[in-house]
This record gives sequence, C-alpha cells and structure tokens, in this order.
Amino acid sequence: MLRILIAAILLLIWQAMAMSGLFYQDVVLGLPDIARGMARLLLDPDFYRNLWITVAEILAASAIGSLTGLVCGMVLGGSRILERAFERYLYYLGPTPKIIFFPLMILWFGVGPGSKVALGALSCFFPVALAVAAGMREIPFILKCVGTSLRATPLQKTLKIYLPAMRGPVINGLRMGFGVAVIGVLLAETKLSNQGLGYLVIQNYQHFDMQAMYALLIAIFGLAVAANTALSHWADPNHR
Amino acid sequence: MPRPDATRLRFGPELGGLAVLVLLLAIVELLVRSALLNPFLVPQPSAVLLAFGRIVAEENVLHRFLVTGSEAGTAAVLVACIGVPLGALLHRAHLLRAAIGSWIAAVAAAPIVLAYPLFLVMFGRSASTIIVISVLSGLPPVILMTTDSLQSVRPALIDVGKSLRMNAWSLFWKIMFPAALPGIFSGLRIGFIFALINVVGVEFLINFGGLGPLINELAERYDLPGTYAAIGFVVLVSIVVFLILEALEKWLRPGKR
Amino acid sequence: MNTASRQADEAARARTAPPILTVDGVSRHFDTADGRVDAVSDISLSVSHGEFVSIIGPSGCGKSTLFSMIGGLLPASAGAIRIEDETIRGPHPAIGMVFQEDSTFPWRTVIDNVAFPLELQGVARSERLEKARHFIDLVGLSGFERSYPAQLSGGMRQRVSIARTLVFEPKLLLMDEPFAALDEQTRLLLGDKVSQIQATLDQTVLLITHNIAEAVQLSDRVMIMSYRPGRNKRILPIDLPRPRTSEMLSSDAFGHYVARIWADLREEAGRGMRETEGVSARGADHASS
Amino acid sequence: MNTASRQADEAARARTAPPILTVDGVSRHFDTADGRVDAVSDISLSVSHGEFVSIIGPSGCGKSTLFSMIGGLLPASAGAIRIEDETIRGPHPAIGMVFQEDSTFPWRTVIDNVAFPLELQGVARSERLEKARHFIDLVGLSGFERSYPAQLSGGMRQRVSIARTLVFEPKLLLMDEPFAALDEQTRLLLGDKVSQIQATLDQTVLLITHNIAEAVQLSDRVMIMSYRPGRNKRILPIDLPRPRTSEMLSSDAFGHYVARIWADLREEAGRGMRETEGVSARGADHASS
Amino acid sequence: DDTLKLAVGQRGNWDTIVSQLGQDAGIFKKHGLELEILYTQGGGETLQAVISNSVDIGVAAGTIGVFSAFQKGAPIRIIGAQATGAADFWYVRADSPLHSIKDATPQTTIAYSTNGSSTNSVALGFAKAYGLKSKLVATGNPSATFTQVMTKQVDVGWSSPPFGFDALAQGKIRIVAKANDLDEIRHESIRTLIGNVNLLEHKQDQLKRFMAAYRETIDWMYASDDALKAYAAFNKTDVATARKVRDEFFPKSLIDPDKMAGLDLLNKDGIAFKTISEPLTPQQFDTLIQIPPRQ
Ligand SMILES: Nc1ncnc2c1ncn2[C@@H]1O[C@H](COP(=O)(O)OP(=O)(O)OP(=O)(O)O)[C@@H](O)[C@H]1O
Ligand SMILES: Nc1ncnc2c1ncn2[C@@H]1O[C@H](COP(=O)(O)OP(=O)(O)OP(=O)(O)O)[C@@H](O)[C@H]1O
Ligand SMILES: [Mg+2]
Ligand SMILES: [Mg+2]
Repeated sequence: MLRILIAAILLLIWQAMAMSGLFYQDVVLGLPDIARGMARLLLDPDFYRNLWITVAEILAASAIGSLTGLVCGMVLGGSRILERAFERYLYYLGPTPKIIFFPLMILWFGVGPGSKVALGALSCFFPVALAVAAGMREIPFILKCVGTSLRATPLQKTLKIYLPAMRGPVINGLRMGFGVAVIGVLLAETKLSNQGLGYLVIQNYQHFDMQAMYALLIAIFGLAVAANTALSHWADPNHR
Repeated sequence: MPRPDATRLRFGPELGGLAVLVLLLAIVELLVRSALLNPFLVPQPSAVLLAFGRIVAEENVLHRFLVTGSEAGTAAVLVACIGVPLGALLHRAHLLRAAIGSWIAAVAAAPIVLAYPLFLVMFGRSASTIIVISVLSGLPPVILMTTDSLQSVRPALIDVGKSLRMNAWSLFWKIMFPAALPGIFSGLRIGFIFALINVVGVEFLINFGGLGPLINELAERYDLPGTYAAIGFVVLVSIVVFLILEALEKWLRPGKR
Repeated sequence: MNTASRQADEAARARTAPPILTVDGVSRHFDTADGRVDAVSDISLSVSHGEFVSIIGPSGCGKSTLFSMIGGLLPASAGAIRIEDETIRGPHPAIGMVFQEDSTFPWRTVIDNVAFPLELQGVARSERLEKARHFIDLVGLSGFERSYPAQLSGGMRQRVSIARTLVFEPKLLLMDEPFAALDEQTRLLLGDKVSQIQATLDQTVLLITHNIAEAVQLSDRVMIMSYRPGRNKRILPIDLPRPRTSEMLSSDAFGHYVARIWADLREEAGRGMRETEGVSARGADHASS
Repeated sequence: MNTASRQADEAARARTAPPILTVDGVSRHFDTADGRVDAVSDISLSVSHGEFVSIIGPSGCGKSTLFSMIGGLLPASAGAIRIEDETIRGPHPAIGMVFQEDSTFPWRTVIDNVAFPLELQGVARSERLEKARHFIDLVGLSGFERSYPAQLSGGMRQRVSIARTLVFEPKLLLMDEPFAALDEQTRLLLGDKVSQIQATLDQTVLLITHNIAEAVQLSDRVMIMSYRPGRNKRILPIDLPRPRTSEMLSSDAFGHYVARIWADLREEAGRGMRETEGVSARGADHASS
Repeated sequence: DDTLKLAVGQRGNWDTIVSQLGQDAGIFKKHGLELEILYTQGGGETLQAVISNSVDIGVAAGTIGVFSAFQKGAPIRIIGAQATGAADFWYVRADSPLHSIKDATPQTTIAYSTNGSSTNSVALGFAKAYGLKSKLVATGNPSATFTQVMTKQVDVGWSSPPFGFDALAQGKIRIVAKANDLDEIRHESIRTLIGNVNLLEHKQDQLKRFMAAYRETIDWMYASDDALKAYAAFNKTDVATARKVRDEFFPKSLIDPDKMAGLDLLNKDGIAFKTISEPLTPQQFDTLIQIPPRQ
C-alpha cells in the first residue's frame, strides 16, 4: 500500500519536473509521452527480434563467464598458495571496466555476437571467481574433513560438499556476474553491431527519439530486475 | 581441527605468482615477435612498458590520472556518505524498509549505465554525468549491506548496551555502528568497485574526462602499446582505490584479524 | 558447623540483611507462531547482600529468560522484581550483567572494553584506565591490555566481560552461564577466581549455570529449576566451608551435594530431552544455542 | 570382582585379542610464524578389539591433533600408526570419525546426512535409506528423518553425526569431544546411549574428551595427556561393572576415579592456563576454537 | 551471391548510407553481392574491425587514423575516398547574439566531437581562418552536442545532416557556419573507404564489383527522387528534408570515391594531431591508396 503511494508520488514528481520547464523538455518527457513510447515499443516486432538476440547473448555470456569463474574460484579458494599467488590480480582487474577491452574482443572474436558474448563473459568472470573463492574459504573446514575421512574422490567432494556448502555465496556471485554480463553485452552492442537492444538504444539516441529511448530503457530495466529477482528467489535457502 | 600449516612460506606464493605473470608476458612477447600472435592486434609487452614512459611524457597522463582519480574519489565519497546513512535510516525506519527495500535491490540489478545517453542529456557531457551514474550504480550494495549488517549485530552486544542503560543515540554510535562496520565495509568494497567500473566506463563511452578518452584517442590513433599502457593506468586507479579502502578499513577496524 | 545450625545462621542473616533482590511470583510467556510458550512460571527468590546464589536447570528451562527479566531487558508477564524495594522497569544501575555468549567488543582493546562502562559515565580518561587496569589485573589478564578480543582465547574473553562488568562496581552481579563455552578444567579454575573476587569485593552474585560441580563449588544456595515452564523445584543451601577451591571437587561432602542436585536434575533433563525432540524448529534451535 | 583380578583379566584379554589400533611413538609439530609448536610428543597406545578407550587432557594438549593423525587427515612428524598391522598413510576405511564441531551437512535432511557415506560408496538408494533409517532409530531420532539440521538441537545434530559414522560400520570409532557443545545433563544422557550402542554393535571406540565424568562413565581405560607438548601421562584402567548408567555418577567408586584423574589433570590444566596467557594471538586463538 | 561485411560509422548520414541504399535498391545484388552492414560508433572501431579482418570493408574511417595504422604496418589499404570535404555545420540557439561564426568572441565556446576528429580540424580551421580566440570544447556526437547547446552549456554546436534539421525548421536553432566554407576542408578527403589486405589479395573481383555498385548507387542517388524517398524512410523524416540535405550539404563531389584529395594537408593534420610521427612519402601513398579504377 505504502509502496503504491510512494510510487505514485515519485511519478508525480517526475511529471511536475517535466512540466516545470526547469529541465529541457525534450529530454525530461512527461508521463503520457513515455506511455506512448512504451506502447509503440511493445507493438514493434523489431523490438522482440532484437530482444531475443540480446537475451541469447547474455545467456551465453553468463554461462561461459560463470563456469570459468566457478572453476577458477574453486581452484583459488581451495589452495592458500594459489590464493596468495594470484588472487590479488583478480582484485586489481575486478574494478577495471571491461568495456575498455572491447576493441580487443573485436579483434579476437569478430564483429558478430562473438565479441559481445566475450565481453559479457569477461565481465561476468570476475565477480563469480571472487565470490566463489571467498565462499570456498568459508566452507567450514570440518565439512571438508568429513569428506576426506570418508575418502570421497575430488569430484565427489566438489559435487556433494563444496558446491552445496557454498550455495549462498555462489548464487550471490552468479547474480552479480549476471548483472555485469548484462551490462557488458549491452554496452558492447552500443559500440559495434547491427542488432540487439544496445544497438536499438544507441540508434534511438542518435535520432534523439527520447520517447523510444525511455521506453527501451524501462523495458530493459524491467527485464533485468525480473531476472535478478528470479535468481535471488532461487538463492533463498528457505526455498529449496 | 588442526589444519596442515602453510605459514612456513613467507613470500613464496606472492613471488611465485609474480613470476608466473612475468613468464606469461614473456611468452606473449615471444609469440608476438614470432608473429604467431597477430602483432597488429596484440602489442609486444616490452613496447607497452616503453609506452608507459611515453604517454606519461606526451599525453599528460598524470593529469588525466588525477582527473579520473578525483572523479572516482568523489564518487566513492558520495557513495559512502549517502549510502551508509541511507542504510542506517532504512534500518531504523521499518516501514520505509518494507516499502522500498526490495526496490533498492531491484535498482542494483538495473544496468543504469545503459541510460548514459539520458544522463548525458540531463547533466551534459561533464564530470557530473560520470559521477551521478557511478554513484547510482555504487549505492545499492552499500545501502543494502549497511541495513543488513546493522540488522544482524549480535543481540548480546546490544544487550550489553541496554544493560548499561545507554540511550538510542550512543547505543548506535558506540555499539551498533562499530559492530556493523565489517559488513558495511564489504558493502563499500562492492559499491566502490561498481562506482569505479562506471567512472572509467562512462568516460570511455562519452569520451570525456581523464583516462577513458585517452584510451579512445590512442586506439583511434592506432597506438596499440599506448592504448595498453593507458589501460594499465586504469588498473592502477583500481589498485589505488583498493589499497586506500584496505588502509581505511585497517584504521577503522583495529581489531580485525 | 552442622547443617541445622548453618541453616539457622542463614535464616538469621536473611532477617538482618534486607534482601538486595526480590523476585516475587514472576512468570513470562512468549507468543510464537506455534502458540504460547510458558518459559518461566511463578518464580520467587530473594537474595541478600553478599550472598552467592546459583540457578541451575536443564537447557531451555527458562534460565536466560529469568536473567533478562532481572536485568530489566525483558518485562515480566506477571509478578514483580525489586532491587532494595524499588520495582524495576528497565535496566537498573545497581545490576551488572555478564552474558552467556561472548559479548566483548571486537573493535576495542581489552582495556578499552573494560573501561567502556566508565566511559559512558563520563569518568575522566586517566581515572577510568587506571580502574580498568585494576580489574584486568583482578581477573588475571595483566599484560593483555592492548590485545584485541580476537587475539584471546574464549576463556580470556569471558574474563574480559567479567572485568567490564565489575569495573562499575554493581551491587548485584548477574551472570548467565559465563563459562559455558569453556572446557571443564579452565572452567573450574575460573570459578576459583570468581570466588576469590567475590570474597574480595564482598559482592552479591546470582549465577546461572547448568554445571552441577560449578554450582556447588561456588554457591551459598542453589536454586534448581524444573523443565519448561521453569518453576522453582528446590532451593538447596550448600553448607561447605569457605574459601572453596577446586580441590574440594573430590571430597565426599561435595559428592553428596552433586548427587543430590543430580537426582533432581536427571528427572528434568530426561523430561527436557524427550520433549525437545518434539518441539518445533524454532524452539529446538533456541534451546541449542 | 576385585581390582587385581580385573586387571589380570584385562591383561589376558589384551594378550589374546590382537590390537586393532597401534599408535607407536607418534609426534607432531607445527611450524608457525612464531616458531615451532610441539603439539604431540612421543605417544604410544594400543587398543584391542571391543575396547572403549578415552583420552583426556586439558585444552590445547594435542588431543585433536592426535585424533587427526589416527584418522589419517594429518601426517605424523615421527612414529607410526597401524590398523591391524597396516601402517596408515591417509584415511583408512576401517575408521569412522565423529568430529568435535557440528559436522552435519546443513543442506541435507537427517536421513540424507546419515546415508551420505553409503552414497559415496555407490550403495543403491533403497538399500542405503533402509540402513540409514536403522541407525537413525538406534540414536533415537526416528521421526526426524526429513528434518534439516537447522531444525534440530545441538544434541540431536551430534546424534546425526554419530549415526552417519556408524552407518558404514567402521571397525574403529574415533570421537573427538562429540558432546562438548552440549550441556552437562544432555551430555550424560547421550553418553548412556553411546554406551548402549557400543555394547550392541560390539564396537571398538576411541573417545577424546575433557570431561572427567564422561571418561570414567564410558571407558575401559583412560589415557591422561599432559599439557603441550601432549605426552602420555598415565593410562588408567576403569574397573567398574558394566552396563554403567548415569546413576553411578554419585557412587563412591566413581568418585574415586574422578578424584584420581582430577588430581592428574589439575596440574596440567593449571600449567596450560598459565601458559595460554603467554602465548601469541595465533596459538590462543586456535586453542579457543 | 558473395557476401561482404561492412563496418559503417555514423548510421544514416547521406554519405555513410550509400551502401545501405544501394543494397535496398538491389544495386549490389545486381553485381552479385550481398552486404552485411554493422554500425560502429566511430572511426577507431571501424579501423579495428578492418585490421582484424572481421569485416572486409570499413566505411568512413578517419583518414589520418588510417595513415597512422598504415605507417605502423597494419594490413589495410584505402579503396576509395568516402568524404572529400564535410557536410558538418555549426549552429547556435535562435536567441543567440551570434549571426556568423566570425562574430565569436573569446568568451564563446565552440563545439567539436572528439580530439583528432575531422570536426576538430574544422573547428581549428575556423579559428585560424577568422582569427578567433574562442574556446574549443569536445562535446561528442550531434545529439549530445544539441542538448548542450539547448541547455546553454556551449554556445556554438556542431551537427551532421540530417540531425538538427527539424529544430532548424522549427526555428529553434540557426546555422552559423559550414565545414565546406573552409577551402582546405573542401579539398581534403577526410574520411575513406578501407579494406583489409586480404580483401585486395584474395577477393579482388568482389572488391571491383563492390566499387562498381558503390559508384552506381551514388549516380542513382543524385539522379532521381527515389533515393530521397528511401533516405527519408530510413531516417524517419520527409522527402523535403532529404532534398535539403542532398542539395544544400552534399554536392556529389563530396562523396565521390575516385580520388583522394589533399594528401599534403592530411599529412600536416596527422602530425599536428600526433597520429603520425612523420609525413607519409609518395611511395607509401602508392602502396596505401589502391582505388579500383572505374570500368
Ligand atoms: N523470544 C522468544 N520467543 C519465543 N520463545 C522463546 C523466546 N525466548 C525464549 N523462548 C523459549 O523459552 C524457553 C526458555 O528459554 P531460555 O533461553 O530462557 O532457556 P535457558 O534455560 O536459558 O536455556 P539454555 O540453558 O539453553 O541457555 C525455551 O523453550 C525457548 O524456546
Ligand atoms: N595448524 C596448526 N598450526 C599451528 N599450531 C597448531 C595447528 N593445529 C594445532 N596447533 C597447536 O597444537 C596444539 C594442540 O592443538 P589441538 O587442537 O590438538 O588441542 P586439543 O587438545 O584438541 O584442544 P581442545 O581441547 O581445545 O580441542 C595447540 O597448542 C594448537 O595451538
Ligand atoms: Mg540460556
Ligand atoms: Mg580439540
């Protein structure tokens, strides 16, 4: 109830801002304009075509980035020596915006979806690897001992002890990884492409079609939030 | 449970890691020299090393480094100064938390940086655009972790305060806040990472500011070693922020193990 | 001194020394999702100045609940608690509490932990450090003033908590299983220490425990609680000479008291264990913590 | 049966039954940043089939270190450990370990926890569930098969651990302070249960503890360890009739053994406590965990 | 049909749309070519895409950037001029006191896109030609610039047709200068068509057909109104605007691919912007510039 009220107030403030003329009115659009843009977008088959492309790229990027991050994180987290040798480099590269590597990605993976997936995967890798490495270290030592004393094979330990024991941190890492993979893919699309939602955004911007741009951004935010909510729902330990 | 000991190795692993890094670079150098790696795509690491000196001398990198650094610093300070109080507020105001807690989690998931054209038209091609986007991306984790860690302060510590008849204000400052600091710092670390990614990322995208545009410009000029050297400076910004945060944490959390 | 004369003596003392703490028909229940839990039911007890009273009972019998109510952290559902005729409605300045869990502040050094209550009272820095140092010495931690809790063992941390409570010289010291996390030997040696301190400071102590030997070793009287709802099953005066040391553990008289309390408790513990197996997740969780 | 004849009997038994476990001059040290720590020094012990042996010693004396070495989780610095003539170099299939800390898998239900070792061995699902159910019943947890550890009390979780170890029928059961986290009453009642199970399954048990009553209550022999470096201070045969119940706790014979062990331990614990106060953060930290 | 991949900077400009319109009109198809067009956000990416051989042809790569890459040995060649002279124009808000860029004072701020870009040369050119002391500021692409002008962050903005034409029509802005006002710009091939060496060596035939179709498309674009309609539809504007773009801003010579003009000037610019360390020699130009001749 309160939530609806706050939402309504926020929308009203926006509308007031749009009408006040304090902001350049071609940029801060009123609500009716945004609604119109939304309707136009949702009826446009082009939107759905580009949407699926982007979704496929994001899924591929998250899958590759998460898997490599998972393996790397487990190796780093499983050995104090490797951790001390290499983890700092992950921490240093983690906050480096991956978009600056996009030129390299074009060089290596071409101009098609390959380079977008690569950039997304690269973005996704770091948070997953760091979270898994930390999670690995937080597995109670005792649980590893149980596995060793029962002479579990490394594969058995990984599947039956490490992964379930790290469920929380791993899923949190995957969530963060997914979030940055989305950003990576979309930004790559704005840079060099002829399809995908990132491409649509930049086209609308270059045409100064603010209506369409708002609509697109709202759609993208909505989808990202929905995907993230689904992931966190899955992470909730009460929801097995 | 007694664990096998690894403390014997004082700096062995660190040196080993460095050695592996150097070795990798040497291999890349060889591959590029022998043209097994396309030399037009990957510069020789040695050339990149030399380019560091060159871009410092010719491209005013130190100034650009400071520009990016101060943007990152401003964003970080804002993230901390807005995020932590907001998190605390959310912790205290249960109603507000119920109402907008999940929204903040949602904002955390939204790729705000994609709206950069929008911010560009609102705030112009200026440092404020860069800082606003960075702050917005860095805030959610800080707010959420602050609320969370205040929420999960051990009840025994709060009971101590109550039994000593502390008022709400000093209970917060002397017990809740210091007890929540470890959690707040993990939030800050994530928040700063996001903010930093966005600072340089947006600089790069809108071609404005310090190091971001330099990377663009050098790439445009097809100065590959220079481009990589500039990326090296960006990594340096990350390292500096990371180290500052660590020092800050050491200072604020003296009892930390 | 035989038991009868000792009891007479006790009674005389109770008459002359007015009780510092009176628990008068106190009950407490919790309303949970699974229904109402009666944690403490109609407990009465009075403690005179200088006395050492222990409360013993099986896990989940309501000891901590009673402790919180006396400490003023939790209101009673029925009955009243008085400190020297003053009914308490919140934390009372005459009471010092030592908690079951580790409650040292990890961000403060030992000396800053101990000086904390004085800091709140606005005592000048030099004075409060001096006082803190005195109590750190008393609990045997001299030399560790500048250490952080993370650098200490569990037993040492509990001693810091005790010093922090002693430092503001509360008239009544409440302790909730302060040694539960420690191993038996350390626990008994710490018990010796608390006994000495109590004698030195002429302190009134209410100790909650589930360790029989500890209760017998330290107390003038032991109150045995029944399993949930926690009631007063028996109050047993311990008629052993003081000072008591851990050597006494192997004496026959000591064994007599242990056996006596054990007989009472076995019944309750057995009841508790059987019942715990039937309780909901929440209750069981709590009982185990 | 008097003490002398009982001891003769013991000796005869040791001659006839070959030892299932032989610990032969085992030592272990750790290299830490602050220098070398000798945790265990030159320990020898042999345990015959069907015997119940306890190891008791003050905190930090190296009990868990010895436990890990026998379990094959930690190599010895010197000496050898043999299971029926086979020198161990890693976890041995004949050994089942129950750990000091809670080691149940929080993401598995009770029955899946208990069936875990069988799952690793590739036993068919229906068979392993049936077996798991049997051992859950044995430790008195029937009805909780589908609960998660978070929904159980500490004592119940330890029983899950025990069932999980019993399920693959190890010849030698190693237990490291399995009841340390529990309150005294629950602990003694669980001890009764372990005693029953051992009799039923004719199991060999090596129990590590620092609880004197527990050691006396359960063991055929008690090995008392000295404070660091942990050495074998004494091996004491417990000549009490079986089955032993918690009632015995108040008997005179029982008190005799308790007093005897206590006398040995007091010295060591005192030494340990004084020393702990002097050790570095790291060591103290470890001792408290 | 053979497929060629193109990387194109600046979607929807009259000069960059040639291949798109030709493809839509079936002209490339007629020459047995299928084009796959990717859009980039600038010359840098176009260049990289070509160097890495991920695309065959780059459209609208900044000439001095191409010089630089070539000088460092990158495997690229110029296969045609793309823009000789520029259609970019400079404008002010309608309420501005400026009537021509010549009126600019030292307080006036004049926009260009990014350092080293062609708009940067033009802005510098204005300053030199008219002796202006105004401040030059990098403002990014036309829409970013437009907002900054409208919100008074800069005085004189730049744009590239057709962006801003609706604002012009509504009287929100006024044009104060055109790039082609400057002689040296008018005679300088500031952007090029480039191809990877691989294309020249192994797909000579496709390249020839591409250039033939490209030229044919340009002829068609200036021959009738069909192209104007297609252009208007692509850019979601009207034919009148399209006509204005073509007739007022893009003389046919501007997009003629056959001749690279102003090589000396370009050499000088390259050195001024530090993209090349020394001027390219005539021999180097012979290797670099390999425009397939008209059949
Ligand atoms: N906040 C609460 N809500 C619901 N039930 C509670 C609450 N606090 C305590 N209880 C219940 O009241 C009973 C008594 O709890 P209490 O903590 O006082 O026991 P205790 O004697 O201190 O046990 P232990 O020896 O394990 O510390 C328990 O059954 C517990 O589950
Ligand atoms: N990995 C290690 N590195 C350094 N020192 C260790 C290590 N493991 C154990 N120690 C030291 O060895 C000694 C024996 O430890 P151990 O855990 O075996 O004691 P314990 O008898 O089991 O104690 P507790 O009763 O507290 O469980 C301790 O002083 C401890 O600090
Ligand atoms: Mg309690
Ligand atoms: Mg141990």
